[in-house]
Amino acid sequence: MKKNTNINIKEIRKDFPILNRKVNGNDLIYFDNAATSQTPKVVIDSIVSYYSNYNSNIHRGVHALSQEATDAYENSRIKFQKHFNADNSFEIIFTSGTTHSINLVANGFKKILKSGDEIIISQLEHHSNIVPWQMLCEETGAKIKVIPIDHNGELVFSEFEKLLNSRTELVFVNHVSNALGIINPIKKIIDRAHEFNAIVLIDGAQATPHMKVDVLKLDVDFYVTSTHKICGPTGVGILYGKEKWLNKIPPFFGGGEMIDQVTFEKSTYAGLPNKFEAGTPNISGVIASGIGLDYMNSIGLENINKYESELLNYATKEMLLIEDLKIYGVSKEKTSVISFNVGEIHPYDIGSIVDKFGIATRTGQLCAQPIMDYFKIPGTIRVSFSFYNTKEEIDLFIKALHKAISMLS
Amino acid sequence: MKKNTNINIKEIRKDFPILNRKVNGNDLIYFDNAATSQTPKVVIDSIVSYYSNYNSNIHRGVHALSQEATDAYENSRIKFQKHFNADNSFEIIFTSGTTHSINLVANGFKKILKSGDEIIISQLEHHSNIVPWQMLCEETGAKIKVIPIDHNGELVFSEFEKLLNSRTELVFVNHVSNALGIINPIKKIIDRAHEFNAIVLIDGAQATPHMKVDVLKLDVDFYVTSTHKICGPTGVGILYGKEKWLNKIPPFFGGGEMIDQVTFEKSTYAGLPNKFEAGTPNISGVIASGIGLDYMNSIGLENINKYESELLNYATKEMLLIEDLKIYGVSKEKTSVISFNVGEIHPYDIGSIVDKFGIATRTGQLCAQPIMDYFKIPGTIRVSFSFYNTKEEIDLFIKALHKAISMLS
Amino acid sequence: MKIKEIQEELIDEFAMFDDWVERYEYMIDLGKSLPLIESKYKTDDYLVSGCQSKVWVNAELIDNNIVFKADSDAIISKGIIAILIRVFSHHKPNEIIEASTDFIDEIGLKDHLSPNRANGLSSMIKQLKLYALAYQTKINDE
Amino acid sequence: MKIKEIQEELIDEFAMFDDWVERYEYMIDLGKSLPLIESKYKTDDYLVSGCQSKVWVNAELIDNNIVFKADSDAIISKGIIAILIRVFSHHKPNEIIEASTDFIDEIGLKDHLSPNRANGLSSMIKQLKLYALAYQTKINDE
Ligand SMILES: Cc1ncc(COP(=O)(O)O)c(C=O)c1O
Ligand SMILES: Cc1ncc(COP(=O)(O)O)c(C=O)c1O
Repeated sequence: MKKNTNINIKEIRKDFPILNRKVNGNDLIYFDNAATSQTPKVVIDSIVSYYSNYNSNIHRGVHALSQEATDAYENSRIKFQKHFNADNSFEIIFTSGTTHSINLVANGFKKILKSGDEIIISQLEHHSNIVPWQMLCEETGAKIKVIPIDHNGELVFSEFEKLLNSRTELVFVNHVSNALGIINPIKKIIDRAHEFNAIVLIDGAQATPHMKVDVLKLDVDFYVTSTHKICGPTGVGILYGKEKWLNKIPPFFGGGEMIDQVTFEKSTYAGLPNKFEAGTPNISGVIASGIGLDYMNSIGLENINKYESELLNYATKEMLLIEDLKIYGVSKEKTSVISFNVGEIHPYDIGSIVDKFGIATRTGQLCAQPIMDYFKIPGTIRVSFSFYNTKEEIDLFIKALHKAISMLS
Repeated sequence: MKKNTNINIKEIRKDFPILNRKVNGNDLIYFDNAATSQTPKVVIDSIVSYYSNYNSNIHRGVHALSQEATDAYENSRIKFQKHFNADNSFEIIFTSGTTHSINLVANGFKKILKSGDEIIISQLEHHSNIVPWQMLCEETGAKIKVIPIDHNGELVFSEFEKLLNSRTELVFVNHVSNALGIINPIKKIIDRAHEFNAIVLIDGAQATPHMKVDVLKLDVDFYVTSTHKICGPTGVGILYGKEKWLNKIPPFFGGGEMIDQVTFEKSTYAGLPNKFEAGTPNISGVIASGIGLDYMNSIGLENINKYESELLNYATKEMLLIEDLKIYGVSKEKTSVISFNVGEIHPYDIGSIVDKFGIATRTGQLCAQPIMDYFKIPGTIRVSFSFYNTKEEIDLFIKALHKAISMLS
Repeated sequence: MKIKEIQEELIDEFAMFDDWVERYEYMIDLGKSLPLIESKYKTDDYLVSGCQSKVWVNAELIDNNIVFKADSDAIISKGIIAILIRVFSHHKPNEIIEASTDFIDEIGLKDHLSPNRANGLSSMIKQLKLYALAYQTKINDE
Repeated sequence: MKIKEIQEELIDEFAMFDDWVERYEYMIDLGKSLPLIESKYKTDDYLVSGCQSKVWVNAELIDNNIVFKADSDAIISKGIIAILIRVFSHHKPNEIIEASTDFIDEIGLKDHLSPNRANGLSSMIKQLKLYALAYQTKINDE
């Protein structure tokens, strides 16, 4: 493996303290990366350093700590701006997560959408990219149209084209499906939607851990993700929005920082990005998220992508040797996620047994009930690999899987 | 001092790594506690331990890490339930901060309020407890009425009573004013408001660091605070709500965790507290907040209160000896906050100079423009003491203040 | 046998096994001997809520004793509910309400008690005790 | 004198002081000699935005040179804007636009450059350069 990639897996694994952990007497094998990524020591250290050296509320303080904290916080914004190639740093809004980011945008369109307007989402969406739009439709009378998937789990592009029309106001698709790992053709979707003047939000929660995203090249209107999936801490989300749209939609939270003038008669709102960052933000989290991003970039997303593909191919090949094992989501364009079932065995049973071997997998609906409904299954077992996983871990997983199957059949 | 209280200040100061910091060559004197509190080592350690041992997404995972993380997260909820003496743990909702908590409640009343309904807030509010209600009024046609303050900065209770009537739906008052430190008579306010069947939300962001709050005894409908002010990390807020109100108001964010069933036609919401906790929460933050609470309770809020009162009295006495120094907010019921100006000197000037001596104060409008408008001043300098501050620090501050005044006059 | 005695019997049985694999296999076997719920009860009304797999439970009062029947679409959940039913079924409502559940720890199933175990023991125990409570209230009212 | 030369002059002047107290006192003195803005310009239109204290600035074009006038309600801000005006006033728009601002670091005011300094140098510099840009555009159009 080492010959094919630039990943020095031995060194990388040393960066993650949690990989020393034992679970039920076994070395932890963490295959739940799509739920949240593990945290390298540099990120943990940055949190310790924040609280030990310059913890302070930001933006309004004249004192040194507040200044250092503000600098570090704003510096993190610039890191994300550069990473996503946004035009302006104020087009990067820090939120508490992808879910918050999506709700912020959905709320923003409450006053803009009219009854009869149409919203297109896909059947592959995470609940976080379904429910906010349903709430929006309830308030505005707009209608949701759904891009269907085929039996491989891929979006049917021709059906998407049929849904587009002059009433289409918004299009929401995830970049990568969290349940199946399929990479959607978002550039094509964005371009086609723009021909109808529709505004496009891409949910990148499952894409940013695996590939470089260039919002300018994509010409995407909104792009969202969570940093807990890209080596950052919990509680931080990113919302990229084009300046014109961020100026158009109203603020979501009212509070400190997001206002310019406050009287009891009327308040005027501050400019970007403050308009959307009311209240004390997750300061240490935002700073640590920037360090997490730096860490990933120091390894290189291309290297990560290449290495993870090898893991994906290896695991897929090995797993398909198992009788009655069915993988959901078949596509040439996939991230390192395998969602599967074995015969009639309940995913929960397999997840519970492999856990006893120290292997962390996710089981169930994976916050994507419409996909499970489509395949008429109660859920799947999902293994998702990251650049700190190894082929040896996959071998141990396959062994545990065999044991589970034999116990459960 | 040690004779009068049970605070062992030497030992306590050792718990806070940041107190070893030098600023501009001087020992840090942190008097910006009302903006955010400093973080004891046990809390920092709990974050390190989380990311080094059991970082995982919660609630849905069958694997060991997810289970440990969920247990710790839910255990934190129970700690806050006990601390605030709530009936049920699901009445404690974790948010990203006080601002988020208030906006969640304000959003919840969008469908419930009607044009002509009245909302009472006070002139002492933080912007976070003004702007969300203005946004709510804009949407619903409800009207805001303001409880005025007198020249001491105290709410005029008789005026509050005049504002109450059958149209009063909601009353929002902070427990303690962040700008002046005055403790409001919330029990009286709650009881009086309830006589008119009004629902009361108390913003406790400035109260919880200094005193024990019993939501049952208060019979308060909603109580909110941020844990970054009570030795916790940034990015975590608490919303306590009575079960009946939390059931009545709709969810704020749509997403994962907060739903029961999702189809494209209709989603049904999960029960409390999940209904209000969509998306991956700030898991490490919530867990660390529980540790911060434990830490404060290990010292004891009564001890803290007593010690801080001594600091307040000492500093007030010393500061009033300074010519032309005016303290805003005069009341027997105050937390350890002093908001002041010296003659015509701009608060920013004093804040900048004392910063050079390593002293962190806050200057400006303090997110409370209506108070500054009332006193017709551009802002104040605010020093706020915590249980890890000392009289010696106050002495150094007074010295720096004298120097600043002589430089600036 | 009293509830306490059945629990001790189970503790003894599980103590014979050397490792979790054997314990799980035994639990799965117990699941296979579970008195199955009639298929007409396999509806949402009889579901134990908050489970990742489906667990249906029904209870009837026969000669003042509660008789539980259950099923699940997952084998491990079925084993767990089978253990609970062996402990609680055929006892008076009051006995069920008051019974301790410490034995779970001792038979090595503690990790299923987490609020997180989507198929958790806790929800099932709660459900069984709720049935007992309902019948007890009914008896008191009569 | 060229902008660069004035900057060097300032660096030399500030280098004479031993500590920040003396530097601040000198800056405050410079503030007192600031060419004050006419009171009719002390309105919101002339405010430098994003400041905790109020800083008003106006610019006029006199013989192709920009002449700045300013005031502030805070003494330190007044000192800072006085330094900037001494550097930038009486120069051609183009020269102002292109001028480096590295000297700020060297006179020990770096900490005022933070985005956080509500009275920050950065906003003031931005404002002065914006005036220069506006006049340059006007000159080009003529
Ligand atoms: C009284 C009061 N309310 C609300 C807030 C807002 O809290 P946060 O910024 O943590 O959302 C603060 C914090 O400064 C406060 O003091
Ligand atoms: C595709 C997708 N969208 C949205 C989310 C929600 O992200 P968060 O829980 O961080 O708000 C996730 C996370 O699981 C996801 O995978």
